[in-house]
Amino acid sequence: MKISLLSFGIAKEITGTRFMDVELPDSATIAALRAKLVEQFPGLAQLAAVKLAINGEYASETAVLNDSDEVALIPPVSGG
Amino acid sequence: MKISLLSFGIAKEITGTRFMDVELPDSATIAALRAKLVEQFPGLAQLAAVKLAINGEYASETAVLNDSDEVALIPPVSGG
Amino acid sequence: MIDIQLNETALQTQACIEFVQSDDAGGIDVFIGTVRNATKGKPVLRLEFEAYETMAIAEMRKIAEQAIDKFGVKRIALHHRTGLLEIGEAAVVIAVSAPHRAAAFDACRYCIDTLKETVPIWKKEVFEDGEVWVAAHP
Amino acid sequence: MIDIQLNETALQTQACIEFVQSDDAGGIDVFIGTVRNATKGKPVLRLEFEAYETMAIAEMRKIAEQAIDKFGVKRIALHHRTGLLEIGEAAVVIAVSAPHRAAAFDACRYCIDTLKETVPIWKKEVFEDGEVWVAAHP
Repeated sequence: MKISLLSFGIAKEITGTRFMDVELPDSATIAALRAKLVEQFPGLAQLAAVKLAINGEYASETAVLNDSDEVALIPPVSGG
Repeated sequence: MKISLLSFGIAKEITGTRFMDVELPDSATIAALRAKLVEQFPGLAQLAAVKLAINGEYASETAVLNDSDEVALIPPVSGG
Repeated sequence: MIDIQLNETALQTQACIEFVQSDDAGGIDVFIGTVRNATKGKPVLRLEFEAYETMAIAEMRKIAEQAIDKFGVKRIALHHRTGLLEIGEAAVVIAVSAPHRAAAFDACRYCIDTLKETVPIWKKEVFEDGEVWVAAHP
Repeated sequence: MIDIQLNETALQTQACIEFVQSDDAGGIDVFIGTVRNATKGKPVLRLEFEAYETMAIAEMRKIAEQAIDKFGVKRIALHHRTGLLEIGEAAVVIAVSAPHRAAAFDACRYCIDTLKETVPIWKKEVFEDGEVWVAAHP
């Protein structure tokens, strides 16, 4: 299956793009996606806690992904 | 000696006037003035705590008055 | 820097904000106290504020100076209205700026809490069937 | 009532205040977060805010709903800026009205504190000699 990955802020600088597609085995978890991304973009491991969101909601590590989900890489927020 | 007495809010309604002169013995204290006023205007005793100020500063009961002082009767404040 | 005003005309919130704004302030907190349309469920038609003007201004300045000392804030504007106010009008506007927001919030709250205890200003509520000086009687 | 906005143009503090004003509100608290000219003593030239827009708006709305539940306030306006900001410009404006002031202060502070923890918006500080995404690295 394929998910859409959005990257913001410092994460966008590390992945090099705001939008990318990522191929994953069916029923992959957020933890599996995170591991794959850190392997591909080691700079992500240097950041303070990076969260992931599925379709606009913060997701736990055990959350299961579905085809076409919009997943966002959310480095430490700093609005306000 | 003579002091000027200012009354505000409910106190003004009780004394009936914003400005009045009050004759006092030399070296009278705030406590003495208060006793005199309560005798003259018993309604003052019905109010929640009434403070007095001398020349624009809150005064203690033992503060000594001087001729020509401006004394204010300050019923419970309710600004803001 | 401190700006204290007692005004018979409508308070200018924007002017208070502009007074405290500065390039080294990261947070501004503003409190606006407005005239409510009811007290304990009873409709209020309008309010009247009376002030012992010279002392009120002096006490407001003391509060602002204390807030600057206590909380390390930079600028405070403290404007209070006098005279007749209609429902919805601002009775008081307090704006505080600080490098960081916690100090701005704490100082602004200190100012309004202390103002309500020490500044010689009196509020009369006008109801359909009479008038009451607020807090006058125990 | 809640008004959430994410704007690329200057925030309108007065519009936020007018949104929350109502005849049964006695207190309005407003927080304005502005761009400071320095971070840890180092001059900042300007700021840039990037947002995950749909989620940022949803999270801001959640915060406002929580504040209404927790503190019993009536109306909240929460506007955040995106894009390039010059020194002194407002990055965020939060206005809260309540029958009594304590709730307005508490709710406003809850909103800004929570916004800084949960809303997906990122701030990049631009210095003379480079740029830094705030809080990105431990």
